[in-house]
Amino acid sequence: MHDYLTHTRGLRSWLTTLDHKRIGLMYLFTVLAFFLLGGVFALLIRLELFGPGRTIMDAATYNKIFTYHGAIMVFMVIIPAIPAAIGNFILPMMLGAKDVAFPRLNLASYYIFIAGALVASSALFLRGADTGWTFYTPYSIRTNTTATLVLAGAFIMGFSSILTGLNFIISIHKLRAPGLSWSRLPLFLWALYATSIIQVLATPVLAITLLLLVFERLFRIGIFDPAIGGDPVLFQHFFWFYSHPAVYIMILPAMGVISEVIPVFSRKPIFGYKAIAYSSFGIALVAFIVWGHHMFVSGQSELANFVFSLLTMFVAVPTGVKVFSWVATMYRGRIRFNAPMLYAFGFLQLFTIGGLTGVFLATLAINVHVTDTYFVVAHFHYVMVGGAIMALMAGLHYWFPKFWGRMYPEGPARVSFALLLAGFNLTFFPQFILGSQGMPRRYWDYLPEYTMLNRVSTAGSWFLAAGFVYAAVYLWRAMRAGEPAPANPWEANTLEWQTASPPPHDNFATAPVVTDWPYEYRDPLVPASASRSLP
Amino acid sequence: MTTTHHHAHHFASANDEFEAAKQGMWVFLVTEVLMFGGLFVAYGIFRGLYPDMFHEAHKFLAVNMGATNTLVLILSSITMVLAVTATQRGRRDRAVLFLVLTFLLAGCFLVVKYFEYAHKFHEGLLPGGYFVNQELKDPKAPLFFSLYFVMTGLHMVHVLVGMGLIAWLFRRTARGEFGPQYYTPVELVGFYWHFVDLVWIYLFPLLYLVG
Amino acid sequence: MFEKIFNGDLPLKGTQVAGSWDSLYNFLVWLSVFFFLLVVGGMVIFAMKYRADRQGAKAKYITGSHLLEAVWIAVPTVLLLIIFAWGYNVYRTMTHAPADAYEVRVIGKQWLWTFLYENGRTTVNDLYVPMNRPVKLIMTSEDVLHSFFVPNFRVKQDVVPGMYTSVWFEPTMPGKHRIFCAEYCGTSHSGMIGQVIALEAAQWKAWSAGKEIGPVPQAGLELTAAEKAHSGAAGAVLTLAERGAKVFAAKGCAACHSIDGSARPGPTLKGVFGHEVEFGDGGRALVDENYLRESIERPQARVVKGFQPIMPTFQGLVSETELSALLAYIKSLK
Amino acid sequence: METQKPAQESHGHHHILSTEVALGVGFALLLLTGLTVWIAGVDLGRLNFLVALLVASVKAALVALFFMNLLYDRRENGVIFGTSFLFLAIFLVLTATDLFFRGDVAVKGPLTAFAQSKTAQPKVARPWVATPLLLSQGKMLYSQQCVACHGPEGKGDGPAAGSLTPAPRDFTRAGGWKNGRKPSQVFKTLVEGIPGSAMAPYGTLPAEDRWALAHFVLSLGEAPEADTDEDLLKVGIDVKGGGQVVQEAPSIPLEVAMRRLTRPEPRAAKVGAKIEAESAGGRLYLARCASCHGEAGEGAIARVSGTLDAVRLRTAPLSASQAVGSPAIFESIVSNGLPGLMPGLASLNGTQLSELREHVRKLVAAQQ
Repeated sequence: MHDYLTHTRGLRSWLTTLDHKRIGLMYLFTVLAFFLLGGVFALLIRLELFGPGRTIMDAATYNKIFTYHGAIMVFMVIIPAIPAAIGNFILPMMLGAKDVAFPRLNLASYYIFIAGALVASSALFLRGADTGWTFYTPYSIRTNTTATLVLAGAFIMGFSSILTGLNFIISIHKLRAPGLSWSRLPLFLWALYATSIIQVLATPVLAITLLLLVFERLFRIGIFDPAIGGDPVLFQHFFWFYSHPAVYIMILPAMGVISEVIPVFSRKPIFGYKAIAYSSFGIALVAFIVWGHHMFVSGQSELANFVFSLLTMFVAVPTGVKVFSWVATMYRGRIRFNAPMLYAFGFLQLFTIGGLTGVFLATLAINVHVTDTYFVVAHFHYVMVGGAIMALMAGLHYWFPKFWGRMYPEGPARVSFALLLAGFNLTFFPQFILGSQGMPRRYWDYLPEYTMLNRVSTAGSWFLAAGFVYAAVYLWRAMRAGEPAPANPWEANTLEWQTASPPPHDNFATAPVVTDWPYEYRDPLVPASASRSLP
Repeated sequence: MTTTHHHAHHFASANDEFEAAKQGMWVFLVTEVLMFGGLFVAYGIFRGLYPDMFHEAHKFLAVNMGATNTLVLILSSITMVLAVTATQRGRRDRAVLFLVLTFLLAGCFLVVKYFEYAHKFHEGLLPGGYFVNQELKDPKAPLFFSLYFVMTGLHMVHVLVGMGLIAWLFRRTARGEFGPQYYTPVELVGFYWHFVDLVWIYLFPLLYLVG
Repeated sequence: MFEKIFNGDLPLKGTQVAGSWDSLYNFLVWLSVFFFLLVVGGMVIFAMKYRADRQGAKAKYITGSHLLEAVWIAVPTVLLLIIFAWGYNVYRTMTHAPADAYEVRVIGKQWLWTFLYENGRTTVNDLYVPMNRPVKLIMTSEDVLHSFFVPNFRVKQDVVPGMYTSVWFEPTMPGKHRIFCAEYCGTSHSGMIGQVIALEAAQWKAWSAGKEIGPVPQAGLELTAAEKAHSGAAGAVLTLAERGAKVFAAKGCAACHSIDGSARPGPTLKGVFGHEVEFGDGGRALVDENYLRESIERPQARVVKGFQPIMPTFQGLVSETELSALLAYIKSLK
Repeated sequence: METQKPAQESHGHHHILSTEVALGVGFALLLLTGLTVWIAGVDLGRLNFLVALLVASVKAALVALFFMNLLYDRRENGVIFGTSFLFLAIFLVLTATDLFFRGDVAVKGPLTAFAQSKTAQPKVARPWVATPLLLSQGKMLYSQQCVACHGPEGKGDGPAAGSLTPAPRDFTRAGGWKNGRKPSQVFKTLVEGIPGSAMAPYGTLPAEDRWALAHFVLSLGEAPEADTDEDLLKVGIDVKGGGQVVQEAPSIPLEVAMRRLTRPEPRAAKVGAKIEAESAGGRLYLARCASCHGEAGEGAIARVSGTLDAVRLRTAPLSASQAVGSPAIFESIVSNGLPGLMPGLASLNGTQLSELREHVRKLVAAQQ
């Protein structure tokens, strides 16, 4: 019986495939390639900041490098990473379906993503872009770099995100296996459902914002240009109305992966399934009413500061519920230290710091001093790299057998985890202190008193890079020559583990029927046949 | 000669496929609402900040042309509905006729729009930095025309795409691919066209009438 | 241990408000440490205690407890509301300037700060303010977004073109306090650094009257040996070129013009005096005093080939004496 | 790729909108459109906006419920479509909490004016001595006043120069200066103009501006000889007596100046029907007058000079001037011009003047 990898051969079969699994892998490799590129720019930034004054590049180049780092990491890596790469592969299988609702649209989304990525990165070979990934006006209107290309690229990639979200919503609505009611939906699908709602509701506003900015640069329409009577703060409202929900597009799928990994490796049902499911949905809604906390010192009215600070406090509650539930899941469990679980520990440690410093930034008075400094840079790296990228690594290892039908080596996985965790903390924790001491962000040169902490941070970035490179090496080797993996190596209950590894082209030999709650883990190992109504 | 349609293998039945496609279209229309919505928010904010400028500037818009365009679009919505219902009832000839009518009405909308824009260009009522009209002295007036051109321009692009879709529908209906058993694309293009009309129903009063 | 890392390294308390800010900051730090230990500590303990490889390990079938969930929803909500209220309270005192504040107008422009005082004086990058008296800055920008940030005063506010924004502070610590630009504004965003110079009553009166005042130490530090030497040797007047060097630094010329030939947004001044320069439109001119005066007062008149016409005019910002000192300094750059 | 299914199943029974309902709803929409256009005419003040929005929403609801089948469709789709408007409202309301409530300091006053007023321009004590400041002032004034005839580089090749005899002075060449090339002599030219040529007197400009222009104009050619004290005395400057300007050149009467100042910025009149320039007067007009008055006599021609944005010539539309009525006034103005405003065409004879007036009257008629 051929599996989806050997079902048909040749490049053409991959490039014109409608199989959600192959499209998922194509997304994965594209995203990882851009992650490498973005990572190289990150290392260049840290190298330049090794010491005050000019280290390896001048100010204009530095401004372009941190713009590329930001734009690539946000639009080309972290937004598509878990939803499009892992989500495309796993969602239909978890639903017990043969494919997503609109396979052709799924392939079109991938090619739209590639087109957008090419348009945006073509700027690298021209005059580049030095506006920062936030494109604040009026500087983004004045700069004579080719920022228009990056804007057009991001505009196109936005549609890939919208169409993926649309595909997932309809698939979850219409393609659930018989017996798979909403209350038996795995938490990874709840997370992807909430993410898709955000993608569909927020990304169009990014599309119109980027379109208006392109018109500003080309036709001087003046809506955001103070020289012609527009208001630059209005641009920030438009931009952050998308970009704050976008950070939840990044973190919700990561939370979904963690909600799958922890119960499996604790051999214990997830603690508070309903609470986690509803908090995913809650975060998706609250995400849309808090964007103003990015603009407390931007000249926003005091009433808006009051309203946004109060509303932002309510975002922390559902996030806290999730973190506490995960830790409670481990209580009285039987915990195995496989790589996915290690990365889940990494996620918990880093995301907790990220989340708590988020409360600092939500508090009006504190925000005034620490915003636009390295405190904010550290905060969002803890939440994005510590959260989304750690969860991506957890997901890659957890579903590695299902992707390739081979096992990854546990030893090297532990080494790379240690490197990543140590490297990350060494890189970004000093930046909290730099920020509280008042070192502003996006500085090419800094005063001598900040040198020591910047040196530590740069050293940390080398460990972080080493960790990722080492992981890439052993995963690539395991992908080709790892020892064969059984259908369900982790004895998990979700549907994708009830079929072969790697799965056949049509996912399931016989259409699956769901009889039970997916987190029905008991000890000693009782097959999940005893059907029970929902707890 | 009517070809038969077979639903995709991963759907349980043709009805599931139809319902999924329809809901997918509704989700797409949500994204369109929010895309145009961004412009309406900009309109709302600037109108709130400079109400008298808006009132002064909207007098320079050709209300008669706007009104005719509204009537044209509503008529095209009616003909589109009749085309969809004709296809659902299997009356292929009526469907083809109404699709042609819808296409022509859309063309008429574009022609009126062309004259309107030409008139604006001639009067120097151009967006933002290129505004050189003399009568309208308010320093913020260029913003009104920036909004006017971006909103009606984006809407015009959607009308153009709509005409392409209607032509595509016309070709397939003429070939008999649609009938009472399978009319999903016809209904979905109908939704899209009604949405384009719906946006204009808001654009016309907000820009032309009350300004 | 956390005390040193978090609190010890906060910037100096340049104002009253900075004190109340720091107490809220420390409260949040300790709260976060507590929750961090609760979560990550719990995780590590559970991971060790319930390891799979200890014999007789059996997972207990628990799917949730409504009581626990209620607790960890209610407690954080209450805590967060407290934090919000405290934060908003401190924020109000930080942003509502007292009515009798001494007003200074600030204009941010690409890569330097200009301060316009009530007595008509204007300074670049150096903001002179009286001690123990509220000062209100009314700010705007001439080109792109900037952000006026003084870490010692815990004060930050974007400077938006087309709109006035304001900050206020009442310095309680004499000396120089760093000003940063905290909103990305282009090539020399990191070079846009100034200083608030808080003067004692006597020095303030002298400065307002336009007299020269002695050197002012960095805030929180005593006068360094070099600065003392300068003031001690008040008798030995600096050479014109040395005074020009001070003006060159103070007026922010260093932000765009290098003196060692390295590439900067503006042409380098190393060995430029007495040589010919070529302009964008092909014209050429000998660099003499007149050309330098014109480039300083009306830089847009003739722009050197290969450079953007972005230099702001210093008309009225550079007095005659400063100009002559500057010209002497540029002449000395071989 | 779709596997073959034996039987052709229809996708079940779905509600099909009856033609009557379709036409009925369509008619209602047309009616409501007429209603909203009519109501807009009635001035209800603030209410107009709300009424227009209400009518539009009713029409939108009709389209969505009937034409888009939401009324008969599954509730899900309606909920999905509804949420989009909910999130749009959130976006508008929360953005409004900022934009409409910006408090105390966010004053929207004229900012640049404030910046300049503080840094007052220092007064020039001795304007007759060339200084870089005066030169740059001169360059600014030159680009506003003189570029039309003397051209951007001062070679006398300006857009309006074609129709002038004698041709405007080429400043870059040393020869041919009627009054001489000393600053005081150029200053005199500016005060009195060159009678018999298109060079009008610029008495209306303040003395300092005239000096600035003189210095700038001379800087375009070789360096001029310096003024002696007598030269300066000729233009009324007693150098030894403290350098005060003794007597001011004859300036235009006060009320004329006031009328000039109070007259609103001249605006280009509506362009009348195109008049073919086949008549002799038409050709003469196009050759000698159109460059300032505009081909259709609409005036205020945009002239892009040295500075960035367009500078408008201060020519009023022909229809606004009373001179066209009586031939005598018309001919006197055209032949010897208006001081500081319009160069005279001394070389035209009687018949050319009457043909020109005929053509101008046609232009004015077209503008009415």
